[in-house]
Amino acid sequence: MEQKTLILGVIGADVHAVGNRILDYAFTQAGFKVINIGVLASQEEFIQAAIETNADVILVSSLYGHGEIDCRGLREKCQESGIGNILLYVGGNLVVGKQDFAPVERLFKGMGFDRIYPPGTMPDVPIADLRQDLGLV
Amino acid sequence: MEQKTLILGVIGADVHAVGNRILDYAFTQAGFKVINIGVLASQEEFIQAAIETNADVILVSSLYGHGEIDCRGLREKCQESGIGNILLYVGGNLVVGKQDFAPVERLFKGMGFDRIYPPGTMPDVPIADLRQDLGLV
Amino acid sequence: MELSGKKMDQEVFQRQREEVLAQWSTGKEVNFEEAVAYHKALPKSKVMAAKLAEGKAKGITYTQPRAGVALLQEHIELLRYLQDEGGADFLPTTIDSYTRQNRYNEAQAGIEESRTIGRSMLNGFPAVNHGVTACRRLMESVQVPVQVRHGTPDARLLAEVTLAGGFTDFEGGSISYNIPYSKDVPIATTIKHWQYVDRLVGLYEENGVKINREPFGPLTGTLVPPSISHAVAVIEGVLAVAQGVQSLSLGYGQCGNLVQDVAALQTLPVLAEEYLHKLGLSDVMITTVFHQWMGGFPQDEAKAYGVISWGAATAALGKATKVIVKTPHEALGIPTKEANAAGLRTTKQVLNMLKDQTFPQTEELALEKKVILAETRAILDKVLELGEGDMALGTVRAFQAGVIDVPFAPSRFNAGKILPARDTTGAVRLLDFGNLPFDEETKSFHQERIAKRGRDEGRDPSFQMVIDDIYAIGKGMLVGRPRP
Amino acid sequence: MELSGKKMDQEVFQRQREEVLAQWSTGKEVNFEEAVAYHKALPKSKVMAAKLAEGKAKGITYTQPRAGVALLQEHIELLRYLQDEGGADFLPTTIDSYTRQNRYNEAQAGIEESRTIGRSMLNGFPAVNHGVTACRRLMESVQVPVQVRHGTPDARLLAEVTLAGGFTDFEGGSISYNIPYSKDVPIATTIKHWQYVDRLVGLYEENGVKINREPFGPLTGTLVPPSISHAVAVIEGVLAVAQGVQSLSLGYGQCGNLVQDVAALQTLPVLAEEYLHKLGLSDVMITTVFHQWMGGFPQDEAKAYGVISWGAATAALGKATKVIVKTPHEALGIPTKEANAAGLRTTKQVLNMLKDQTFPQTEELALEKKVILAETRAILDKVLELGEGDMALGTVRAFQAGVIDVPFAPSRFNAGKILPARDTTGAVRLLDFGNLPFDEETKSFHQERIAKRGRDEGRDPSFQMVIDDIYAIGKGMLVGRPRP
Ligand code: B12
Ligand code: B12
Repeated sequence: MEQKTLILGVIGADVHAVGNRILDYAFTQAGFKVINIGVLASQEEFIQAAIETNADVILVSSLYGHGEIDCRGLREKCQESGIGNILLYVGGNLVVGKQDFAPVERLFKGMGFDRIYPPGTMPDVPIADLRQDLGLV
Repeated sequence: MEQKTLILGVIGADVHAVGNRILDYAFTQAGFKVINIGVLASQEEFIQAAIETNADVILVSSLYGHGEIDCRGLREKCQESGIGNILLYVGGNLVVGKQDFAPVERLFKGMGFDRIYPPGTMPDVPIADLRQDLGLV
Repeated sequence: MELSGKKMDQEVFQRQREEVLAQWSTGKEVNFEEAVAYHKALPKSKVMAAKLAEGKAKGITYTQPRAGVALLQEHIELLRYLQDEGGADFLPTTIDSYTRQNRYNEAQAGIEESRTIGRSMLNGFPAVNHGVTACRRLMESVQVPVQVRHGTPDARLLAEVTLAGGFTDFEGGSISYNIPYSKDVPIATTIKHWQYVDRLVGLYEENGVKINREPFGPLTGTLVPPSISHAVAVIEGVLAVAQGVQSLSLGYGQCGNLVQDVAALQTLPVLAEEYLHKLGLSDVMITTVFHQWMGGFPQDEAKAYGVISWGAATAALGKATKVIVKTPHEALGIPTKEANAAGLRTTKQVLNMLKDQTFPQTEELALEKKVILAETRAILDKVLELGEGDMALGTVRAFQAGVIDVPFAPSRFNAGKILPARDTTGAVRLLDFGNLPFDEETKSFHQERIAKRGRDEGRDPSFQMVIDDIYAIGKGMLVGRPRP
Repeated sequence: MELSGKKMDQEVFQRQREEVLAQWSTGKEVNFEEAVAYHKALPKSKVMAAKLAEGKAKGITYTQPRAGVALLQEHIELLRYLQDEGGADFLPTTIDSYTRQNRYNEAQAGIEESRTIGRSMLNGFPAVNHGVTACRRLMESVQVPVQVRHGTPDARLLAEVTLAGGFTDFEGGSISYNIPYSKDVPIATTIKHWQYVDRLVGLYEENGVKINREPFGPLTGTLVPPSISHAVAVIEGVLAVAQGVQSLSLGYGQCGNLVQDVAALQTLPVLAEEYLHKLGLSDVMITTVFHQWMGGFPQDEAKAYGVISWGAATAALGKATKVIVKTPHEALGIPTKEANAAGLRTTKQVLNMLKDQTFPQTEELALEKKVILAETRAILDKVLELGEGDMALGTVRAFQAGVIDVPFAPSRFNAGKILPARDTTGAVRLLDFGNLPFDEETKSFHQERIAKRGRDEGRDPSFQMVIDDIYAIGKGMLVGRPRP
């Protein structure tokens, strides 16, 4: 089967690197091609990497609480850059504070993300979703 | 000043003895005459002790959660026994479970208690109240 | 019947049995042979002694909450919640205070009132009133062993009903469920009543059914020096084994000083084995139970979590087989199921983080162990001396003489002369020895330690120190220092 | 300017200062002489170094939370709440992540958006944007010393504004606020920037104002072996003292194994004093800071309380001068003030219960200390060798060579070759040494310990073990055992 390409990174001024390392390892183990742009990644860096590698999915992490500010407009920028239909996943501790997940999910759905993951999501969950969304099952 | 007499005891099937020991010591130190009928005390024992010693106040402890059942009718029994106007104080962990104190206070006021104390009351509080209620200040 | 520590005569037992089973209507439900068959059909995972043996071998510390409400369905829901959401390894059924005093009529009123108003008016589960079938419904609704926990001086009918009902563990003993739990019951009476309970357990054992027995370690829960509770635990263990008990969990209530608590946990089985051996009693399985701090708790839940965790850490470092868990509601009232499960999860987190760590054997620990061993032996040897070799007789006489003396106990058969206080490191020592048969070396050890605290605090040791210590943990301290 | 560990030239400093103060409008508010006068008028109870000195002398372990929100009034309310309801001994001001990256425009947008929607949109207090006067309003609203806590590679302006604003303690350092907090910033750059900060503190000291400095001990917070964080702490301490810093708090993040953590706390000041002495630097006051577990937390609050309490117990037994407190919300998001105060009260309860207890010096402890001392010395001696006696130069070269290597760090100037994993008792060891300059004896110690764990778990040590350990505490364990 053809190998699907994922862009992985931690958006904004966020430096939380541990989860990113584990996701990189887990997605690679699961058979995906992982382009890891690491922490402190801007929206532009995500998009550029996706265009350059003809990626299938952008997976955005945000742990530090500014996710709401940092992710706004990413879908629109993708559209402007001609990859408007790329799958966008986001996960981590997306907002400031301990909040119910349902409104957070709605918020990020509204911003154009396809899948939104609550804090502490284990890698097997997005791996299963990727397989489904990419028609690998 | 004349020494006032207090009846002290732990009502019902309740065996919590530690607070009782401390109250006995503290009220005695504060100059009261303490008749301590101890734990596992019935309503009748409280009343009998009060009549025998011509006591000024009955102080009921209930720690174990059955206070509501055990204290019902005490005021009425006092009335029947001719000491209907004796001061009745009650304290401890009066009901089953962690509950707001306001409704508990109302409940025991309704049963005819003059003063009701929340869990963990320190002896200086009832001592000050006793002095006030008995006109010792 | 004359008092002695010997095995009950079978005929005497049978005669009593008829009376006991007639004390309340549910006694009629008890059929021993049928109950033995019921137990034999239980899966091993619901048998306390089997799971304890596994834990002991593997060095696991299990968790157990306290819990009980008036009505069966609610009680089942409560226990399932503690099992599923709290991860309790063992479940309890805490019995209400009327049943503990054999006041089954009042318990019945409590059940009915609870039904009417829709919340539990009782502080526990009235198992006698509910009867054998109800108990079995409970057993069948949960996955782990269930123990009866109570505080009943005369627990004969309770034992009959609950053991027939499928419980595989029964807490209590003639001293530990008398002295802290009653005012007027002679010790000779409770010894006899508990010999009945132990003999009943022995009968189950003889019929191939494992029932664990657990003397109640913490007594009054308030500044009880380890040697006092150890002496009681050993006596109750010896009395139980004499009646045929095969599996014993010996308990101890946390005092708060780590070294003293670890020393206490490590010496308890040593002493029990020593005296069982000395009295020619057969080998039994001995496990240990550690109770998180049993005295007054802080009202604030965050602080209560701290106390709970420190108890969990001590249980893990002392390698207790089981820890009995407190809840963040402790100071205020019987906990909700949520608070109870929270206490369990806090405990479990700490146990898991510490399970592979050990407390090193050090000089300080060796000293504490030496002290506890010497004191407990002094008490127990005196008990045997007073009893002319008989533990039961010796116990009655020892209480009369104040040779065993439990602080803050309500019973008038307890001398009530000793006064415990913490030393400057928080270890529980004695300020007044009453008539405890300690030698001068032991006494001066206590005196020096307490004197040191007095110097640190600039005051003479007195009853005020004891009061301060009683309040201390509730106020966020261990040692009740004078307020600055 | 060439890199060296020597004291900054005053002229160079002054020239830079003009640039720094021009980076954002609030720089204009800074007036050094006036700030010195402001500090001198502060009551002693608000001066960190003074209170730390008292605690060190008395053996007290103080508590400090982390906290910061976007708006001044809300931030003041938050800190007062933590002081009054949490009983915090020291207060923090945690800086938001935009400010940490010197993105003051974004921080400004965050402030304005927070004003509009009425909740903090920033994960900290943007002190530069708020400016000197606002900081002083804060100082005047609380009763205890306040420290700046951040994670800013270039914190020069932040230091100028906050120190002029009356803060008496400033966290961070050239390595600890670079390697875990950035991706692309060369170490030589942050060394220079932090020499500026330290020199500024030195100037305050020369003018009679006490400012405490605290390198950030835990680094990435995730399985950092003590010798790595100790080496970094000592380097940052040495670099700071060279610029005139007089009062140093050295930090360490809990690993979870009690013996290793106590050993780490006991060796940290020893090593710092040793290298300060070796480099001919003057005597300074050294205190220790213990961070409750800095890696992934359990989401369940009850379990989080267990982790918090175990951190508190370790801080107390290790006699840290200060403990930085986590909250029951840790795994999920910036805590509410209530959750934050709860973490403080849990911690305080445990600290109080343990403050008079000590962890005994045992063989196991001696061994851990020996290992930490040997490893840290091996790293530091190599750093000095690479730097031809100069700590600053040596540090840059050591990172290039992987002689210092921080696990899981985002910085591309960090080798990222070592792999830590727990041994079977939960102590953090090394599975892969990368280029750490350890001798064979040390290496085989680690290998043996990890091999033992492998045998216990029936698997070969591998990256999977590391992953399991990263998740372990969050899942209620310490050691990440394979699921059964
Ligand atoms: C020690 C203890 C025991 C010991 C008692 C030993 C003994 N014989 O004394 C033992 C282990 C035996 C025990 C047994 C039980 N206990 Co108990 N026990 C406690 C505990 C931990 C401390 C009590 C104590 O000594 N406090 C220290 C003293 C100094 O404080 P105090 O008793 O509160 O008294 C002070 C004040 O309340 C006040 N006060 C008290 N009475 C009065 C009266 C007046 C007029 C005034 C002004 C003031 C006042 O002044 C006192 C001095 O400051 C409390 C929980 C807690 N507080 O932390 C539970 C607690 C009281 N026990 C409780 C229960 C339920 C039981 C049991 C039924 C067992 C069970 N289900 O677990 C049995 C009951 C047996 C019986 N028949 O009574 C519950 C009561 C629940 C409720 N009300 O909802 C509590 C609250 C624990 C809990 N949260 O579940 N217990
Ligand atoms: C370790 C840590 C740090 C370390 C990071 C070291 C490093 N460079 O990596 C240090 C100490 C430096 C740090 C700093 C800060 N941190 Co921090 N940190 C943590 C902590 C304790 C653990 C994170 C971790 O490594 N977890 C382990 C990994 C494996 O899990 P993970 O990161 O959650 O990732 C997994 C999942 O979330 C998921 N996932 C993540 N992203 C995505 C994306 C997709 C698409 C999918 C499918 C899944 C997914 O998969 C991962 C693997 O399972 C968390 C709290 C916690 N979780 O317990 C706080 C936490 C994330 N930090 C927080 C904050 C605020 C900060 C700081 C601002 C400091 C502060 N105020 O205290 C700075 C920020 C610096 C910056 N500019 O980013 C907050 C965020 C708050 C919020 N969102 O409301 C947290 C939640 C703590 C808290 N409750 O306050 N932190």
